[in-house]
Amino acid sequence: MTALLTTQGLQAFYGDAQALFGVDFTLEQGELVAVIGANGAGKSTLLKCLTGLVRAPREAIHFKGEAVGGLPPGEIVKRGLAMVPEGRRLFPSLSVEENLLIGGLSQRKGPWDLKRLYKLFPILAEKRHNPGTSLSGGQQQMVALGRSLMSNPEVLLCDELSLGLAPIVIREIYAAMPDITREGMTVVIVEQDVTMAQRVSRRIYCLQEGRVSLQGRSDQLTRDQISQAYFGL
Amino acid sequence: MNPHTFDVVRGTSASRTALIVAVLLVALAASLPFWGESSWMREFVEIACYFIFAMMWNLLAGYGGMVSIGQQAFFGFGGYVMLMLGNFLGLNPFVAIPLGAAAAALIAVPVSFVAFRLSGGYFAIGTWVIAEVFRLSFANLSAVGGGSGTTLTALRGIEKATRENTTYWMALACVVAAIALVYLFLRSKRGLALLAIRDNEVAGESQGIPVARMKLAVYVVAAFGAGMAGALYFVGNLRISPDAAFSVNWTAFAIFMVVIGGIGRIEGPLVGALIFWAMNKFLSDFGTWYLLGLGLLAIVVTIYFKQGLWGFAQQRWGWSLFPTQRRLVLPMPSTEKRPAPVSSTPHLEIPAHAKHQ
Amino acid sequence: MSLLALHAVSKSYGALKVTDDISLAVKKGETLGILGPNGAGKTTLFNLISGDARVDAGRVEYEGRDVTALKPHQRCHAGIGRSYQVPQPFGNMSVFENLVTAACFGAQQTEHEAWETAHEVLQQTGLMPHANKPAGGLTLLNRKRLELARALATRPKLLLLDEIAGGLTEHEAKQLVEELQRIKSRGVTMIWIEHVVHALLSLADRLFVINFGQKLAEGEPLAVMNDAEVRRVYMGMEA
Amino acid sequence: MIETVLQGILLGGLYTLFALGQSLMFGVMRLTNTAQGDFIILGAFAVIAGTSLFGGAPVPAALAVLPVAFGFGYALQRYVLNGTLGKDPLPSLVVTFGLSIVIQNLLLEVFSADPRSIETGGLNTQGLQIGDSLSLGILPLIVLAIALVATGALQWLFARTALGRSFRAVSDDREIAELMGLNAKKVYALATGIAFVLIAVAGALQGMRTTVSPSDGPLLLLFAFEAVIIGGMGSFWGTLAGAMILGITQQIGFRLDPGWGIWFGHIVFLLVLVFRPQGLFPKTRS
Amino acid sequence: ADTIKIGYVSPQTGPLAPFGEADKWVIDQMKTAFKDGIGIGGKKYDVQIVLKDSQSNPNRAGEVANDLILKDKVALVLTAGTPETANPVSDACELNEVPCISSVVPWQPWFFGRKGDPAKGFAWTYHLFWGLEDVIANFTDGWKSVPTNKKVGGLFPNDGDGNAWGDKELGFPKPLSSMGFTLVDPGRFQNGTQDFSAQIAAFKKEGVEIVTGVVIPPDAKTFLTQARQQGFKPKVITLGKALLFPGAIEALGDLGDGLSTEVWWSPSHPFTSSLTKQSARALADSYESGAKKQWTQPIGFAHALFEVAADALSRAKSQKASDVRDAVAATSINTVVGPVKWGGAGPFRNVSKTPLVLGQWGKGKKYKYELTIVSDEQAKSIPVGGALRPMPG
Ligand SMILES: Nc1ncnc2c1ncn2[C@@H]1O[C@H](COP(=O)(O)OP(=O)(O)OP(=O)(O)O)[C@@H](O)[C@H]1O
Ligand SMILES: Nc1ncnc2c1ncn2[C@@H]1O[C@H](COP(=O)(O)OP(=O)(O)OP(=O)(O)O)[C@@H](O)[C@H]1O
Ligand SMILES: [Mg+2]
Ligand SMILES: [Mg+2]
Repeated sequence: MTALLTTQGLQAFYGDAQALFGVDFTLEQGELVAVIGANGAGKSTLLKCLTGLVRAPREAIHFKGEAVGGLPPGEIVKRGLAMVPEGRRLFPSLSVEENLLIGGLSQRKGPWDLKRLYKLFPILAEKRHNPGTSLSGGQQQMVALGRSLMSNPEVLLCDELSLGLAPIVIREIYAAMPDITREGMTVVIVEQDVTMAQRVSRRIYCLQEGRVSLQGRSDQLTRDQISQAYFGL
Repeated sequence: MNPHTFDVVRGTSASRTALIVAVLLVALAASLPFWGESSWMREFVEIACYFIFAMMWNLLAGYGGMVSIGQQAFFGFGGYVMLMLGNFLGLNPFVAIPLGAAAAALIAVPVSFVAFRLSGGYFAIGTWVIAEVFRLSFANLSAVGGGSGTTLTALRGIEKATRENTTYWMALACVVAAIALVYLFLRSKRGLALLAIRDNEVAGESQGIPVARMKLAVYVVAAFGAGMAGALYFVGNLRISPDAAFSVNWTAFAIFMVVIGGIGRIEGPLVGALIFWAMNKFLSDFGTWYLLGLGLLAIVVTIYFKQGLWGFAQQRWGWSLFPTQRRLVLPMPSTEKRPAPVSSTPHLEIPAHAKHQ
Repeated sequence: MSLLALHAVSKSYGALKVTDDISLAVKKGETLGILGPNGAGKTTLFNLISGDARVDAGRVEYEGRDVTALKPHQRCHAGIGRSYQVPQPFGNMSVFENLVTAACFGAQQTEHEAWETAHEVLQQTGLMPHANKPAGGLTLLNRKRLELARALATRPKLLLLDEIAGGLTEHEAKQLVEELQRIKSRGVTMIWIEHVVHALLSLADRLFVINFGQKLAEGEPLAVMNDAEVRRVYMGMEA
Repeated sequence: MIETVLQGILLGGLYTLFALGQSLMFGVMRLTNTAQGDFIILGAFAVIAGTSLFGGAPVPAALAVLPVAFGFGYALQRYVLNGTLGKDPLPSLVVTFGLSIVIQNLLLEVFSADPRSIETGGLNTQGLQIGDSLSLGILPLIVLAIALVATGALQWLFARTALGRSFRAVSDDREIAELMGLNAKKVYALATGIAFVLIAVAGALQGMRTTVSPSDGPLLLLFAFEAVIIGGMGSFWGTLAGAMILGITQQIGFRLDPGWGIWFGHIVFLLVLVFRPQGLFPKTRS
Repeated sequence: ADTIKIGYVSPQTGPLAPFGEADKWVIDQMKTAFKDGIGIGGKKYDVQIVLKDSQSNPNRAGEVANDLILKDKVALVLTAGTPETANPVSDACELNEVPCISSVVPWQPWFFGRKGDPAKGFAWTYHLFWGLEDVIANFTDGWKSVPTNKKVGGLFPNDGDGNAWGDKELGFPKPLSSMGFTLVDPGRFQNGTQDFSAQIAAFKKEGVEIVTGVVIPPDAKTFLTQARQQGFKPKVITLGKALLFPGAIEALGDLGDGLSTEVWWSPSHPFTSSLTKQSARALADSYESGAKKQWTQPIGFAHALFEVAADALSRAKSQKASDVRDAVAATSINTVVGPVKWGGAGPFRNVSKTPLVLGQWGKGKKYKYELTIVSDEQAKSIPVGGALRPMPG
């Protein structure tokens, strides 16, 4: 079976500074892959390339057989890739429900709609008319996740879901993951917490200074291997 | 810790050469009345007014982060106060120039109270409204001729040559003073504070910078300079009217000069003023087309040369005539690259225990 | 005697009571850890202490005097230094100049003294290689370091740290704690907001837990962490 | 007194139309358009030029100008103004300020400085007699009605429609909005296109009501701006209310002394700034 | 041959541009007239005319005047078109000691607006035009011929002209009341006012039947439409400045018919150019055929300024400033706008008056609106074309 999403020798730049140095990355239909790595390793940059927020060469990224590198984010969302950005970033002047509706703009068909989301996160239904930013951090993360789900993506990219969240919230969010993957959605999570990453994912990519330093099945990698790949020793 | 392990560099070789050239130029300029033509002096006075005004606008917007379209309020106010002191109190108009500037600085204090309620683009237009209030107020003041304006009669007795030379030297002194003042100000600690505020007001305040006081100081200094330019201009022009004195064109030209030259750098208004002078001299007969071109030039420069022409040159060739930054220089920078910097940069290596956990 | 004391301070944004009648005292030399769910009002509490926000009710006392009416820069002069959760560097200035500014104005030093201070802090925080780079171009991690460095350059007696370990690897977090330990040993009083609980626990003398703008618990770290209510609200564990 | 207030409200209707475009562009792009007044005048001249094309019929000409204005605004934003957006307000200020100079001089070159107006076939002189002494102009009443409709429509568009949601989302966080599939540049261009339709309407009505000449723009900008600020940013009904307050205070000022009317309006604006810097009716986000 | 330069400043752009509209054409004509040069002090000089635009901006007017004097080194400066241009130019000339002849400003705003001292007069600047006393006489002559209640509403803006016309001592108020008119003056207003309902309300309240003033064209339009809307229908509307130009009248649409204004020059003025020997009619005709536009009043005065300049220069002892000035001061010629001669007492040392009559716009044959002279009480030599009609409707 061919991979759903691949990158080949992906390079990325911020102005003159290079952030990715030839990353090869594959994603199979329906799996949950974790990307780990130290600060500044390029995890967010990888996700941003995949969603078009950072420009990439056309041929460097293939999604369902089509070269999508460098397409504008809107085009990529339409094709079925969505991202939960680092730091939640809800739209402050939109209510919870409006935030979710914006996520549904691409109008892809699929299981996720307001009703389904409110079932997954009942608290959001309660606060649907509140401004998104008046919610607690964890609730905001739920909105951010829901907002991306609303586009019914085939691949969901989550950047540091747990950053700056209280432990209780992290649990709640990860508790929702099985619900999300159950219907065949492919998920990529970027995670600082290696233990958590290992526990929830099937495969792990470890980035280090813009290169893939380790990849493999989560249950087959040892802590030693990971630490080494992490810090480059 | 050994205090002699580093050095802080502030000047560049270009800046030192520039200083020498500048001193020579000023000396040459000061002697102009003895060998030059009176039309040159007049031209210089005019461009000096534009330049001082632009310099002050640059200080305000480029360093203070306060983009104002209302500096003509102080330009006109300085002019009117000079005129009133001359016409009503019989003061020598040359003495009245600094007084007009001081009056502009003084009125800037209450004005700031209103203007500082706004920020960003709204500050810009808000200051314009304030300038309009100045214009309308003077336009309704019949003592100074109302909307039709009036004439500075105080200079009628003074001989032509004396008048021209004095005006010229005054203008030259004002230009030199304006550059020196702004440069020294920016090189000092206060300059740092200004840059910090421009970048981030909230953080500046919490790092101990009295933000409100600094902004007020800049605003007042800029008003002083604008008032000076205005007083000087109307001594050279003799006739004042509210529409002329408080015309938004003053600020428009200042913005164009500064933006074309490069905002937030002292060289900016200098370069801008030179270009403006050249364009005005050779193209102003084209009237509408000239102004149209000026507008387009400002647009093009803003979009394609965000740093202005001097900023472009500075990036390209590293020119800087008035450096204000501080560069930290360590002796033997190669030590940083050595494999085992023992304890000086502890964050970069990983002790053994971190690998396991 | 306590260095800082909050007496029944409250703060609302619109209808939302973000800080609700909080009283709190910090002794000289002590390190107080602050915990609480997102949006509990921790950062707001810092804003009230540093003066970035004004209290609606209550009093802020520092070194025994009432500073409630003082502006942030005045409180900084008095010795309150802070870092921001979302880094707020002076982006167009170099890292070195950021620190010189903080030393000049926060610690009210002369230009030359400020150079010394800045140099010293650069070494302390490992920012030396970036000294002449514009602060706006730093990576997030280095920006966070700069937050700490800049607060240190103001020569604070009371240091307010807002989530400076967030996003650090375990190793980096460890080094950070060591650095803070050194600062602490020089007698600097600290209040530290942190979600990375284990880092916080390794330094804090006392914990203060906020929930919905109110005090939930306060006291000796282990006792607080074992508090049933704290475990339920913050850690999400049933007691 | 009643007449003064009524005339003030009618004037406010006109100011509302001047201000709505400004309010919209600021609300979506945080862009302060210092050429607002000049664009209004440009709109008026476009209708004047169009009227001669349409054989002297102003209404079809005005209607024909609307899509042109939309396209012009769209293109202007897309190809010029988008390049100036950002945290720093200076580039957009300079560019719109430059545009203002360009427009004024271009109009001067093309149409000369002669004041012109849009022929309305006598509509502009008709009045509605109320009682024996009071007569209100039909045209100002129409202007007021259009202003009310435009405000309502804009508010509805902004608060209730998907397009309005997109406007707000892009204005809040451009990057994330793009991630959700919005093309920020297009959304901005759309907002400016709509703003320019309003500007053209304002221009056409201004040209019908009075004469326009190429240098009239800046004054209109100041009125528009004052209305936006007095009303409080971010709410179109606030802008309407601000415009009404400005109209009424100017009218009162004019009656006290014609020389001080506009000055009086400015002063009220500055007082609002001092005592309620957030405006009288800031948007309470619910 | 050497060249002598004449500077000319007028508003060619900006709100006052109609005043300078004809200047380019007039100067083109002058080039032909001067093609053989002028003899000064027995020497032939080529003549070069340097035209500068004041952009309707008094500030700019002063600047370009200074340029003319200091850079171009002109021997003589001519300027015309409202106090906003002529006053700063005259001031600059006075300051730089260069002779200047100005026009198209009633003499009071020119003289008193520049803080002139009647005891001393000016040393370098000379003016030719009519005065407020003439405009008042003409307006009132016209008004007396129409039955009204003699209540006059005044629209005096806050500019050079408006302040002079509305001035309690020099302007309209005194003579009007002595002639039995009641003046209702709501106060000075800013040019560019959007709304005249305050004035209209005041006029209605006082039962005004005659409206006068000196407003800029856009304001006249605003006032007239709003007056109509608000049911205010005066019997006579006589305005200075706003109603001079056919373009402005056309812009008023139907409101243009019946409006009256002062006439300083027209094709039917019985004068001839000393320079080209054209009659006023011939001058206007050649403008209409040359510029493809309806004639306007400034044509005659722009032409006359050059007549005076040519005459004075040819009489000057040398091209030195003081000699030229002396020649200007000694001028006595008949121009296409009437006789010009300086040297009276008080301000008239520097002011030479030209005749003024009253005109009224009506539907025309060749153009949409044409101007007819309706009162020549003040200058009997100028033929009348009809009587002042009350406003239609
Ligand atoms: N907007 C930007 N401009 C310039 N450089 C950037 C920008 N964003 C990231 N970088 C640089 O690109 C590199 C990779 O950054 P990235 O954000 O992808 O790392 P990350 O692995 O997500 O780190 P973190 O754990 O801190 O989120 C870093 O060196 C960073 O400094
Ligand atoms: N300036 C402000 N205006 C309106 N609401 C505010 C403001 N600042 C903070 N808030 C609100 O106050 C509440 C508390 O915010 P605060 O930043 O203090 O939380 P916190 O405890 O620091 O959370 P976190 O752990 O996520 O940083 C939040 O609901 C926030 O939205
Ligand atoms: Mg990241
Ligand atoms: Mg916080």
